[in-house]
Amino acid sequence: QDASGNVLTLVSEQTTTFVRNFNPFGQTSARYTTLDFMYEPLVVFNRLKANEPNFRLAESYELADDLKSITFVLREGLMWSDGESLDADDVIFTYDYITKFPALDFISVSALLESVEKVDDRTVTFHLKEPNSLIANTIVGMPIVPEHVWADVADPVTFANENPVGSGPMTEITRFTPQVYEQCRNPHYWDAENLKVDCLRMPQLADNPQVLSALAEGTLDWATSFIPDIDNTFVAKDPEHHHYWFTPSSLVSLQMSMTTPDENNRKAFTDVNFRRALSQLIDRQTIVDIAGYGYPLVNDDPAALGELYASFANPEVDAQFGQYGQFDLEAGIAALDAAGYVDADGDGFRDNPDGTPITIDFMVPNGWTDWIDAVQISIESLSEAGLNVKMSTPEAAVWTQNLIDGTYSMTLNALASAANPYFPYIRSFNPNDFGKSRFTAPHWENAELSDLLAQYTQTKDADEAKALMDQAQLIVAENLPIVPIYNSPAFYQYNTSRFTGWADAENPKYSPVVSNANPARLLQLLDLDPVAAE
Amino acid sequence: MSDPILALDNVSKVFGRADKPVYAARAVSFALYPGRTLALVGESGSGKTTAARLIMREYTPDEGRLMFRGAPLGKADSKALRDYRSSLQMVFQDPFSSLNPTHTIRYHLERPLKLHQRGLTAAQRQAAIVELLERVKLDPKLIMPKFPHELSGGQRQRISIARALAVNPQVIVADEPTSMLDVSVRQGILNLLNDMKAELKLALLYITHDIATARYVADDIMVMYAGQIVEWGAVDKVLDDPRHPYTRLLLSAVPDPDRRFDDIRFADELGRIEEIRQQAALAQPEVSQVGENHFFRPMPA
Amino acid sequence: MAFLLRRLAFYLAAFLVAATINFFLPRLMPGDPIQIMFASAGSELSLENLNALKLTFGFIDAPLHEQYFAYLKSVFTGDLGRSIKYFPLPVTELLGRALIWTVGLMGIATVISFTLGSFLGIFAAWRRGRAVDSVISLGAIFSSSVPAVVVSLIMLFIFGYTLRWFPNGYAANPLIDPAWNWQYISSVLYHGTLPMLTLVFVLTGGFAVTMRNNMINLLGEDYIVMARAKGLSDNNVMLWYAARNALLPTVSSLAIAIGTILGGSLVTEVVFNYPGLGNTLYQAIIARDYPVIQGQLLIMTAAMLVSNFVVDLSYVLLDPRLKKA
Amino acid sequence: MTTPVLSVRNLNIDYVGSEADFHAVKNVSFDIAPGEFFGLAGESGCGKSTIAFAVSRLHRPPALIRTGSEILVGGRNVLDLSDEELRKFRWREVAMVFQSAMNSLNPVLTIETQFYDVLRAHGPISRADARARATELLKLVDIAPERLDSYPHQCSGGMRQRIVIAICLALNPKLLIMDEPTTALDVVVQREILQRIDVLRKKLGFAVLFITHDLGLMVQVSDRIGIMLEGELVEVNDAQTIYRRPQHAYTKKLWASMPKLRGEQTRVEASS
Amino acid sequence: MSQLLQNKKAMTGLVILTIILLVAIFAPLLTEYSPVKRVGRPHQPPSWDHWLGTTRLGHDVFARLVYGARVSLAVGFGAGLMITIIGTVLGIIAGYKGGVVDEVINFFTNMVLVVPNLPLLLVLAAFIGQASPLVIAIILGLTSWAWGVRVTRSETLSIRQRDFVKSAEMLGEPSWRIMLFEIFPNLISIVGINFIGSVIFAVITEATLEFLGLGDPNTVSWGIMLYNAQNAAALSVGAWWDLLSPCFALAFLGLGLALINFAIDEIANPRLRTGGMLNRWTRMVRIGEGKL
Ligand SMILES: Nc1ncnc2c1ncn2[C@@H]1O[C@H](COP(=O)(O)OP(=O)(O)OP(=O)(O)O)[C@@H](O)[C@H]1O
Ligand SMILES: Nc1ncnc2c1ncn2[C@@H]1O[C@H](COP(=O)(O)OP(=O)(O)OP(=O)(O)O)[C@@H](O)[C@H]1O
Ligand SMILES: [Mg+2]
Ligand SMILES: [Mg+2]
Repeated sequence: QDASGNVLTLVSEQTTTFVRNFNPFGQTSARYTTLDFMYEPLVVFNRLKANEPNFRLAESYELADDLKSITFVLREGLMWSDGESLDADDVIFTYDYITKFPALDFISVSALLESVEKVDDRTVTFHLKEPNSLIANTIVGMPIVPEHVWADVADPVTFANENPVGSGPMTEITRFTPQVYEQCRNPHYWDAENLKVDCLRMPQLADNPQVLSALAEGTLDWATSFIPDIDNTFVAKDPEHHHYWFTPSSLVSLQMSMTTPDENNRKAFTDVNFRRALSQLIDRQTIVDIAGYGYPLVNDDPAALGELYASFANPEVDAQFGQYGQFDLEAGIAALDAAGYVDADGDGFRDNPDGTPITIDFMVPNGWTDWIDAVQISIESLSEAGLNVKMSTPEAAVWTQNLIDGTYSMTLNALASAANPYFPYIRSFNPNDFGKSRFTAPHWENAELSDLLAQYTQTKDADEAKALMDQAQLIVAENLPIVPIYNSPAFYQYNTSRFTGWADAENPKYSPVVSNANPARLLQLLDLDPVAAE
Repeated sequence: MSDPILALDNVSKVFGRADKPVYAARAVSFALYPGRTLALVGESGSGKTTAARLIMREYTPDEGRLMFRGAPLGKADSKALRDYRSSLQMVFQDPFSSLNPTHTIRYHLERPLKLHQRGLTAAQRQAAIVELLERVKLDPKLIMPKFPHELSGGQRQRISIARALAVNPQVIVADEPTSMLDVSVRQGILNLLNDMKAELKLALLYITHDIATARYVADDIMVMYAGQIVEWGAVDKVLDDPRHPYTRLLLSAVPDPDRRFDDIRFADELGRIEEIRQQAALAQPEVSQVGENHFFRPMPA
Repeated sequence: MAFLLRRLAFYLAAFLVAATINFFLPRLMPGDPIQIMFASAGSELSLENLNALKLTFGFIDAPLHEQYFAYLKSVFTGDLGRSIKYFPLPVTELLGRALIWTVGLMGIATVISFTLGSFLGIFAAWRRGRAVDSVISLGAIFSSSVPAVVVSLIMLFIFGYTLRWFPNGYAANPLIDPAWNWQYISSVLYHGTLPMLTLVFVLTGGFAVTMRNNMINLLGEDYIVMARAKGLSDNNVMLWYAARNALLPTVSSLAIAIGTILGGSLVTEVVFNYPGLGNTLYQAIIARDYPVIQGQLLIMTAAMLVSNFVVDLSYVLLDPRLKKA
Repeated sequence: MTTPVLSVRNLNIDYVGSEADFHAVKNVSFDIAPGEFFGLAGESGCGKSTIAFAVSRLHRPPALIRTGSEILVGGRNVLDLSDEELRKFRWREVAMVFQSAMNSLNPVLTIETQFYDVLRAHGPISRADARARATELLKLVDIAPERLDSYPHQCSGGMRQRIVIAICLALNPKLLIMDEPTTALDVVVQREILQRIDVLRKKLGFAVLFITHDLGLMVQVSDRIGIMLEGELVEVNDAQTIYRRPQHAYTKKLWASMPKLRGEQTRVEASS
Repeated sequence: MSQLLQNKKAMTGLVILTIILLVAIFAPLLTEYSPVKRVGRPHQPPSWDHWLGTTRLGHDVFARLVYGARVSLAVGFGAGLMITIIGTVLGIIAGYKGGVVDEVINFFTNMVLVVPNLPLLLVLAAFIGQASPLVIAIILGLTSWAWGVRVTRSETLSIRQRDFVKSAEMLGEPSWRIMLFEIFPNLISIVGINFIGSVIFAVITEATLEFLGLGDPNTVSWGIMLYNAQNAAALSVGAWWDLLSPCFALAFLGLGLALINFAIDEIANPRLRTGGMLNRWTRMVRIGEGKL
């Protein structure tokens, strides 16, 4: 360990070269240790504990009863890493700033806001356009930047922010080369007493195999990477210190376009019996085992929530519709027969009950190999059941466009995990988003569901919310607009030889994944303790 | 003498850039008569091939014109041109490159017949090929199916001649047709050309640097130097009484077994090679007549 | 001189055409390049957000010819735009970083394999028909027939994974700061060994075959025979007379081979994760980092042109016959 | 009688083929006396060059000089020389002008270097001395010393031919082999060069083995002539005898097929 | 052709090629497995049931290998043919016609020669997306003809100087006939070398593009096998059979083709020939029948 203190070596992004860019608004271009570690969120919600808030820069927040405003109170005595004080003005400045430069608003939050109001030096109130019970989740996603630095930046979109002034625990860049950079303690960090790590070191590693070899050699303390056959290739190298823990993350589901241009396919896709039979023909376990190396978690919840949102689950769903989430080749075939999907023209493939042919193009982006494998495995059983399904692998961009437009036939689609099942539902089934987002790819709408979801954001009452969500789940499960397959894992590998305090399966205190989509990584960093030098 | 079938009238051809022109042909005039052989001799680079190419219309003259059957050959008139082309054939120097190695002898002789005597039936063509081969003294049966590489140089050259004859030409240009052949075979080819000329009333232009063979086949001779014809006339007259210093130089340089090196030592001309060359390279527009059918261009004193 | 000027003019024209192709390529492809570019960047941006970003990346909604001239102007002023993936790094700088590695890897590999191949070829030709010749010829055929990707994978398997003699990737140990010290240089050499060996293996055969054939053709030349008749030693004739002259056509084949070398180094870099131009291009293609792809093609073309010109130059230097012409 | 400079005895040379061999030279024996101009004539492919190559042992596979052949130069059997001896022997004793002398200069080296090469290969010599010697040699063939800095392509064919001859004389060889040295040149240049050789020969005293298929020329320049036919030496005699009273049928035929420049012109029939 | 059969290198090459060809044709007879069905557990090592083991997905490697030969051969020969035809036609036209036609063709040829080929292909394939073998073959054909034009053109230039072309012109043969019947037959060996060389190039390039992930994953081909194996980190997890099988198949095919190419070169250029006579010669020298 360095004379300067202990150093934690981590990999949160894979790249062939490092570019000095710590612009927290630059989603694709900033270094992945910018958010959370440099720019601390107001609050970190712990998804693993039903969204329990961990207050960071804010010491509290309060949602108005009419759900049309939310007020955050900052901690006392907060300072930027250059010693300037951090107060409500900086928050106000940040939100004005992203309104002025819409390109900065990478979470599209300003669209939800009516105005941002300074109550006092530590208090800020956000006025919303619509009542929204979940707004806190969104607002904390936007980093707060220091006014005294950013006010002078002429073009914040291209600004590289090479010498960041931040609020988080690690703000000082002590070394930067295209191959490695180091980020050390913020001298003015408010929570310094909880911070035992002195520096973060980010070596440049280009791909999974390289991360694997660094992990296997024991040079990395913290990583998030897909590693094939992890028990053999990583853990076995040093079983005492090499560990991993995969938590369920984004949902991967099979989707069909209800508006697909081929009218014959459309007939089948809009028939719930067809969708249910199809769901029964998907061998989820095999897909998980083979395409996913056993890492993902099967999602056989017809309401598409699964393990990730287990605390929200409505037991009725499983009782009524559970069988439609289970792989059962015979049952699937029988269901197709029963619904009249038989081979009418004798070409060896099943046709619509009216005799028109079904020819499905199963689209998956080129290069997404685990998905390609999953599709190939799915096609095997679908073909066995007599359906005419072929895979195509267009460019990701083309695929995205097709999903947005609903012009594809069948595909796999992923939906990021969120704090609340409201988010997957609203993202997938909000008719206002049709043609705008690939998450609405099924182009399936249900007025009753929309209504329930709208009510959901406008109630503060927990029981009422639960009732609404239970009802929503039943509707989704009954109609099966998307066919869940699995939740992909969030990869997390760690090494206990230099630091302890890691979250793991025994102590699932929060999600410890170090990727930049997980603010809870900040909590993990603060929990780490260096192993005393011998 | 009858009318010339083909004549070059003051034809010039210049190569190279303007600041460094190479006169490949300089005011060249001569005529070819049916049944007569004209030999064109000169050292390498003197413009002999250029003259042949001008006749073949591979080069267009920079100056002067080509006369065919007494009329100048224009550009536009394609009928006359086609007529001209089909009455003219060439026998090349290199028997190895003048036949396509990938075709049989039969093919080589069949093509001109197909192109120029369209009316023939297959049987008639066959007969014509046999006749051609017999004419050049080759055994048709044996030769027809062979490929060029299976033949000797002399045989190939005969095929070239047969192919030229297949078109029924009136003029044949032979550019050093025997220089690549062995001594013992040369004679046969020369005799053949002579016979053809006599039998078919061909006008023959025989290009060579070997004055002895020129003497053997030709009726008339022209000596060329630096693109210019420096002396011309009936072959015996020119060779017996050469007037132009370059002609003399050429003659004295020709190997002659009757004269040992020791005997002739440096003949006059050989002692003055460079001088003669330099002078002969200059333009000499004047023509001096020595006797009937013997002319030369006197060099400036 | 005129010869070189003519070549120079050609290269300039070629560069212009390449730049033009480069400009139109993405615009001729199905789909809006900007759309594709940002869609694959993978963000979940709103349309407003996207439009704002487009402008900052300099996508002007001007008529095509204006776009074209703006593009040409920026190309000739050395401005290739900024990378999307590595924003805001200028493409030139990104490529500059990669260029060093590729030039090093390819340059040294080319020099080694050219020298080695030429020597083997000379030797084989000189001892034509003997055992050495057969061994060299067969080896050369084999080496030139195996795809670079196969060789790199097999190398990686044997030396990287099975014997563990060499690292599986990267140009140097990332934990060592780049500096002119032995530690760093040895790390660079150590990491460069496998890709280098791969390239040398792939390239040597071709050079050996070319050289052997040229030599054999040359050995029949009269001046070679005369050199022997003059009583020069065999080595002298072989190297000073034959090889030097056989080198000429080999050098010109080198000009054409540069394209192949570039291709070979591309795959090798990808397999060994070597941070050179090839790998950068590959990564850029995967990420649809348009400015980088365009800049990359242009730089590679320029590199080809420059090396062709260098070959032309050396040709002129080696062959006195061209000096005046 | 003085010992011959070159004495070829029972020379047999094969070109080894993959199945059968081609006997290119069959049992050839002849002598060349010092200072003699010996002509070797015959049609293309009869084996003339093969013999010439054998004398300096310049053959490469698949040529094979059969055991039992002897090539004696100055009494030593060339075929028994070791590699190093052979290297020293070449050019010092036998120099050679090749069939296409135009191409026997290395196109990428200056004329001077090509002189220097040979001088250095046969003994230590400084560059300056080599240059002086080269200048001297070029004078023999009437070429200006400035030419030393030229490249071959900058000289005309005849000039190159003369330069080669000058290089041949660099070591005062006893024998100069000329393999059709003038076929590519026109008659005037050819004559010029041969006369020069003749003069030099008389001045320096080397013997010449002159190979050509131009019989007229051959008779003019040679003291003695050998006629070859398909690998065999069918007739050897002094030039005038061969010309006026040929013995062998083939020789007679050769003469018959030669058109004459002077005198009566008769039609001769020759085989094809 | 008969010369080709006498040449040892050519024979070896032809045998290799024939083996691969037969394997490709009779693929269904050689393996009971489908190349696109899971028939085993992931990454089973070679065994009696699976001669070359299984892939990450549980496909039989051997089955994929034999079926994959079809694609490699088809793309190789298809693209090779296309490259050769374009190269030969343009080369002959440029070389024979000369003048402006030549200038234009020559300019574009040199142009294409200086644009780095593989990167260009990579970009093209990426833009096109999901490049099926057919698409790959077509873009290869359209972008890789330059070398062929260059050699064909220069050879045509020298053949055009030969007198038989002149005499054909003098006989009044139309120029298409001269190009087709007089010049082309003399280019056969050049065209042959160009063809085989292009086939090698196409096979290698197809595999490379697919390996880099620009191919169509539905395809069963050696390049896709490489790609899948690489993606499955076959080397890290020790499944060498997954990666090395297509590697060796490609090397084998490349070797076969290169041998043929080399042999054509030897036959076209007699100086390069070594053959039996040199062996005999060496033997004869050794037993003292003669020397140099
Ligand atoms: N196409 C051309 N371009 C430039 N110069 C040419 C061309 N053709 C011929 N010349 C020049 O014109 C002169 C005459 O050449 P030509 O070929 O007619 O000579 P020749 O008498 O036939 O010579 P040879 O006996 O060697 O065949 C030469 O100096 C030659 O270099
Ligand atoms: N490398 C070789 N392999 C096989 N045969 C050869 C080889 N070199 C020459 N020959 C043959 O040997 C014979 C004699 O060749 P050589 O070169 O000695 O003839 P030459 O009398 O010098 O003919 P030319 O007058 O054409 O030079 C020829 O028939 C030739 O075909
Ligand atoms: Mg000529
Ligand atoms: Mg010879």
